[in-house]
Amino acid sequence: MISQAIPEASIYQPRPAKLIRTEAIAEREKLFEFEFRDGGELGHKPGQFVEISLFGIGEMPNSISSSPTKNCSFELAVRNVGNVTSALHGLTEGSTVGIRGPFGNGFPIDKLKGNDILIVAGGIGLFPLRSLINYVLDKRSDFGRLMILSGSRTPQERMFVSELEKWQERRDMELLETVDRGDEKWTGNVGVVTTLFPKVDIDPQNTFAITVGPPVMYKFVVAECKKKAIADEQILLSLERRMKCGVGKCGHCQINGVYVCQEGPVFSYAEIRKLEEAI
Amino acid sequence: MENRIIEKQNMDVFVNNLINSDAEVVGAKRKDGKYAFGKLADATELCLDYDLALYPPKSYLLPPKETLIKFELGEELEAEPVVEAERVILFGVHPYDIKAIELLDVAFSGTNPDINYLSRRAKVTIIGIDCLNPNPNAFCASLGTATTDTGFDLMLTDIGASYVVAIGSSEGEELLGKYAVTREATQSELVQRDEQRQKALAKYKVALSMSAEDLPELLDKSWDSPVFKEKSEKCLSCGSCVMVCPTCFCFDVQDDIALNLKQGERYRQWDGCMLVDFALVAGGENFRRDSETRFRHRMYRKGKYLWERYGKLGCVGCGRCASACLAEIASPAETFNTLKEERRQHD
Amino acid sequence: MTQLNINVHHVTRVEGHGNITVNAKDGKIEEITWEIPESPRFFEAMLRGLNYEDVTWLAPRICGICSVAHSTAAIQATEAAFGVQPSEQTMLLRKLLYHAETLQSHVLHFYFLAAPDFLGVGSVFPLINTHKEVVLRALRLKKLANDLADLLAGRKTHPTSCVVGGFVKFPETSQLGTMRQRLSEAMDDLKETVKLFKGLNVPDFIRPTEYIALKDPKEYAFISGDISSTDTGIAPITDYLEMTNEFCVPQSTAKFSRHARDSYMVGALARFNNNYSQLLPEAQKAAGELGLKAVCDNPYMISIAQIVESIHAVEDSLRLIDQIVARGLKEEKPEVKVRAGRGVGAVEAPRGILFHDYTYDDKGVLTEANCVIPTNQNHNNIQKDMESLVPSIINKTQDDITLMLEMLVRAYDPCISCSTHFLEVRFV
Amino acid sequence: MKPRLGFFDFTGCEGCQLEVINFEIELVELLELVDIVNFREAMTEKGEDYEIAFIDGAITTESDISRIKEIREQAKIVVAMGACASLGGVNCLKNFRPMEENLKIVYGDCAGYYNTIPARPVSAVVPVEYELPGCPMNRYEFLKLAKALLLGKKFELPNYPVCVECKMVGNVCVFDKGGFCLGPVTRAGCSAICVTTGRHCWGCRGLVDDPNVNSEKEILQKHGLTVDDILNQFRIFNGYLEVSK
Ligand SMILES: Cc1cc2nc3c(=O)[nH]c(=O)nc-3n(C[C@H](O)[C@H](O)[C@H](O)COP(=O)(O)OP(=O)(O)OC[C@H]3O[C@@H](n4cnc5c(N)ncnc54)[C@H](O)[C@@H]3O)c2cc1C
Ligand code: SF4
Ligand code: SF4
Ligand code: SF4
Repeated sequence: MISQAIPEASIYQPRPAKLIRTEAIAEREKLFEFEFRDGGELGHKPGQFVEISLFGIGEMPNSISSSPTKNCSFELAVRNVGNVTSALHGLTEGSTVGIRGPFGNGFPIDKLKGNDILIVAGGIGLFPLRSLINYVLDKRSDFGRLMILSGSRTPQERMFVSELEKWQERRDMELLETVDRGDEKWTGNVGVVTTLFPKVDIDPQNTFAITVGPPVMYKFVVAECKKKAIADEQILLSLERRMKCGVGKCGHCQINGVYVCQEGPVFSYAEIRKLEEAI
Repeated sequence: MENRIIEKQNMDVFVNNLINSDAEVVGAKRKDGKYAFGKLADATELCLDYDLALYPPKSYLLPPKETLIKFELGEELEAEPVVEAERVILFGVHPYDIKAIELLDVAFSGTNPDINYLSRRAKVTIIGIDCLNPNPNAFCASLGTATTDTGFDLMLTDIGASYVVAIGSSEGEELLGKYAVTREATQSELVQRDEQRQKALAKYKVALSMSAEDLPELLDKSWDSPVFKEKSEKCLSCGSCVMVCPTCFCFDVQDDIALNLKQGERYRQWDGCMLVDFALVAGGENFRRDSETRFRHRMYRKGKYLWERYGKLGCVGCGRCASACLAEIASPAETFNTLKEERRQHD
Repeated sequence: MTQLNINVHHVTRVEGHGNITVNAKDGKIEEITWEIPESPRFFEAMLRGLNYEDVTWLAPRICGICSVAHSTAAIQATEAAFGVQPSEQTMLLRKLLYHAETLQSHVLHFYFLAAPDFLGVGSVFPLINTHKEVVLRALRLKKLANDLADLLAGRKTHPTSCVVGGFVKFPETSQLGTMRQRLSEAMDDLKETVKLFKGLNVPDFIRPTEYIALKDPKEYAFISGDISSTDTGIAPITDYLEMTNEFCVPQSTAKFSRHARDSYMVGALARFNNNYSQLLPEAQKAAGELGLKAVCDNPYMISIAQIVESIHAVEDSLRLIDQIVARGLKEEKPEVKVRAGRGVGAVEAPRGILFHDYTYDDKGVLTEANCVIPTNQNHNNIQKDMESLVPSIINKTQDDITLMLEMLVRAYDPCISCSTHFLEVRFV
Repeated sequence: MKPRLGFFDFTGCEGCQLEVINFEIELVELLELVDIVNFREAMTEKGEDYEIAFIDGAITTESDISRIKEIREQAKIVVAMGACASLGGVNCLKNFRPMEENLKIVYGDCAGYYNTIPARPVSAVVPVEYELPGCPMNRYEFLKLAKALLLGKKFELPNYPVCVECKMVGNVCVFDKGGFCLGPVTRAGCSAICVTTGRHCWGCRGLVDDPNVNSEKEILQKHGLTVDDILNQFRIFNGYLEVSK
């Protein structure tokens, strides 16, 4: 006896998608472009993620790197760190994977509209941010200034180099880059990503700072944003947690009472302040 | 709610009739000096006056290990969801366990309904029984889970010579009509039932020193309490407390493949926030690395997080965790009371 | 001039390491040695100071192949020391469990270790392609034996639920029923096995020797009875030291044994030679079909005796299950009162008679242990067999001689890994 | 080409090799995917071109040391099978006595014929890629590793204690039955077989990564064990840890 209706489909059942293109991004990172076998669309928002399955190996969460303005196909950028990721790196074009999602809240596009956007990317934090950047560029007139601060550990570990170069050339956006450790060829900034903050001038009232990067980075970035008087509500972070189900059941991604896969992965600092274990 | 009476001497007939029906009948049986739910082969195996079953009936809804998907690798990937559900009658479930199932129901339905859980759930019939001999570690009376008006198909109360049976659903009514010899309950028998319940309430040895509704607020103020560190120093991170808990439902998902490397299955398996690697991610970052943070997380999940999420506490006071914890630290009541005491001294 | 130098370093398809060396010149034999260079394990030293429960838990670790035998010997030695009398039901369950190991070990031996020689291959693996049905049959029989052991003792290798005083977990009657069904179906596979081995060419080599095995007036003995010798008759198991007479030889970490003659044999053939009349009817029939008659002095026939015993084990298992079910299986709690004392346990491991001899203090802590392993007792007999065999085949090719010698060693199914663990006997 | 496997035994009971030979139909399936080129217990051919070496038994003699080093040179992947190879296992019980004394107890006057060194796990001598602890190793875990290697997946042992599995199979805790148990600090992966079949956990799978040994000792003492009893329990399979500390 139970009042809840039994659903027709399993939330754990992925949709088959075909790998149509791969592209090396950096030494351990690769971009994968997929199309659903059934011809359907993913229908995501920037900042959302999917669960990607390689049956026999496992399933893992991965942000969507392409902008929803790009129709039909979608892209995932993946760093090879373990089982699923390394199996993915070994896939050839034409292979089938399973996709569930999109999951999570994504960046609050509606709130961002009309505002300046300050993006702070650390390492592969650029993967989910690329979706937003390309979205903003595709709908350029909907948004104010677009500023990107991007930090990599070394020049070799810069992600999406050719895109960075294109962005560098565009007049309708600003891109500042830095590396933790330079080499002979590197002529740009050296230092962690927060060292770029003094180089941008912003209007805190109308700016949303959006940051994604390794866990250690967040505290420092938030401090810089606050120095620039950006309100807590306008500082946005995307968090990584272990995830198994992506649908708010398995408990792994829980930070205090919130499920990162449901209420996140994007949070404002105002929300995070109340979450003891978030950053 | 309609109430009927089953005379004690007629109980075995009812149980055996159910056993002979198309459903699997599960009830508390003796096991190594304790009680545990198990499939009944005969009414004589069933214990209705048990204090606490070692494990909650959770595993009939969320088995320790369960296949979610079967797949076959090849040119074209084939993957099919697997939904297995047998008809099960849980016979003699205590109110706190029913309350816990109500929580699971909420967690597994809602925006992302879980077909595996809900399919099993639809085939489970719950015949409850009031707990008249509470376990020494239980504190249901403080949480309002010692009795229940909802969540069952039938609810029995032992009033001496007979059982009062409250009918909670049409399905329960049907079972009763088909398989049991019953009669109408008299007013005095219903009074007796209330007396039995009252008497049982007085038997609880552990109590919360505050009302359940105050827990979230208490926890709100207790994040930095030293009690978490003190207690968790003894923690073995053995997971026993979460494994035996009727309201814990976290799981892990993994793939297994046959030796031909073609057919395989994706399964889920119980997991728990008290285990060391629960929040570990690929880069080596562990978001709850030390036992203090895990211990605190569990307490908050019990007393605050689930309440805020589902409107139900994550603890029903059964006392199983306290019984299972060798380090003798797992009882939420104990921690909550200590926190309350700290607050009192602080204010 | 013919020079013969055989040097088989680590005979394969046996448990543990053993080397064969033969040197001959112009038909004149200069050296024949059977050498055991196994790393000693010191179990007897390691058991000292441990509580009896840990002792009986560890004893099976002497040998993974016959862990049930070691477990049973250790338990029975401890029971003898404490004066614990196992119940009738316990003995029935123990015997049933014991048959599981005998069956498992024998099937492994005659199909996986011995048969490849007869079929001209190096291992069972290629047979999977050439003789798939044979391999599947062997696997079925092994699975049956494993499942029977799992049911009674938790698992086959290093059993868990058999303890001093009885068992701590019991099968359900319905499970025994299913097992009975499978056992009776297995008879067909065993009959096919008889057919297969009947057609194989067992080398014809005769060397009369002394045969030692347990003997029980009531049945073909595996875990009960006295010591019986084809030369000297019956002796109680507590006299095992006089029987086994171990002595050290420099070429071996294992100790050698002799009794009434230069050497003696233990194992399936020794049991058969002592107890053939007690075999159950189907086993008797199989022996006749396979041309095995007591007293048989051809060591190559050990594998054949194992087939006969496997049939006996299945037949007897059926009887045991019937008996257990008829009596009604009860969950008896093992009752053990610890006391100081010494006890000997003797069982017939698949490879022959095995003795464990323990002394405990009044807290149940082991103070001294001695274990005499079947293969140790056979080493000397293997040596003597070789000495007798080589001159008679000296004109064959070196490869043929080597194969004959290896087959001889394998026929004994030596379990060298366990044979070297325990040696010295020093009770004062 | 199929991966080539070799099996090698050192000081132990060979029970772990037996577990491999003891596979039933899985053995046939496995052999379709791999070639076994060296397995003294089961085959005559001795191929030296193995890529994956499975080792059972502990290292207890000087010649063991040189032999394991040779194997390491050849093999790309070395897998320690069972408690002896992974932990040193029961063999290490002898490490708590001088070697001469062990020799004397076992061989008496013949002690001079033999030599032995303190027992140690394979990883104490050469690097090991994977370990399959347990006495005997768990056959299903062996298959899991084999499949992981074939799929190019990394293989990991569970990092939670036996209590988890004990709960999953629904056992009554040994402590509740008046006994004691090493399950709370022992690495799971055995489905708590010893408890399930009526005994307690002796720790044959080694300890979890970060065991709370102090708490476990306190618990054991509370349940009536003496400090000596506790040491003995830990030493049965995990003695090497204690000596190497
Ligand atoms: C919302 C979100 C977005 C992400 N986006 C990206 C991205 O765009 N690109 C990218 O390269 N990586 C991303 N990651 C991290 C990525 O999920 C992990 O690197 C990946 O799970 C590692 O899996 P594996 O099987 O290769 O590693 P293994 O270590 O072999 O993983 C074992 C298991 O642990 C779990 N696990 C391990 N690490 C993580 C983790 N960090 N998060 C969740 N589960 C984990 C997985 O479920 C996996 O099944 C994201 C993570 C999250 C939570
Ligand atoms: S937390 Fe403990 S007392 Fe509360 S429901 Fe779970 S097991 Fe029972
Ligand atoms: S609280 Fe107790 S039961 Fe829970 S993990 Fe810690 S020691 Fe184990
Ligand atoms: S029996 Fe042992 S492994 Fe099982 S729960 Fe109890 S302490 Fe843990």
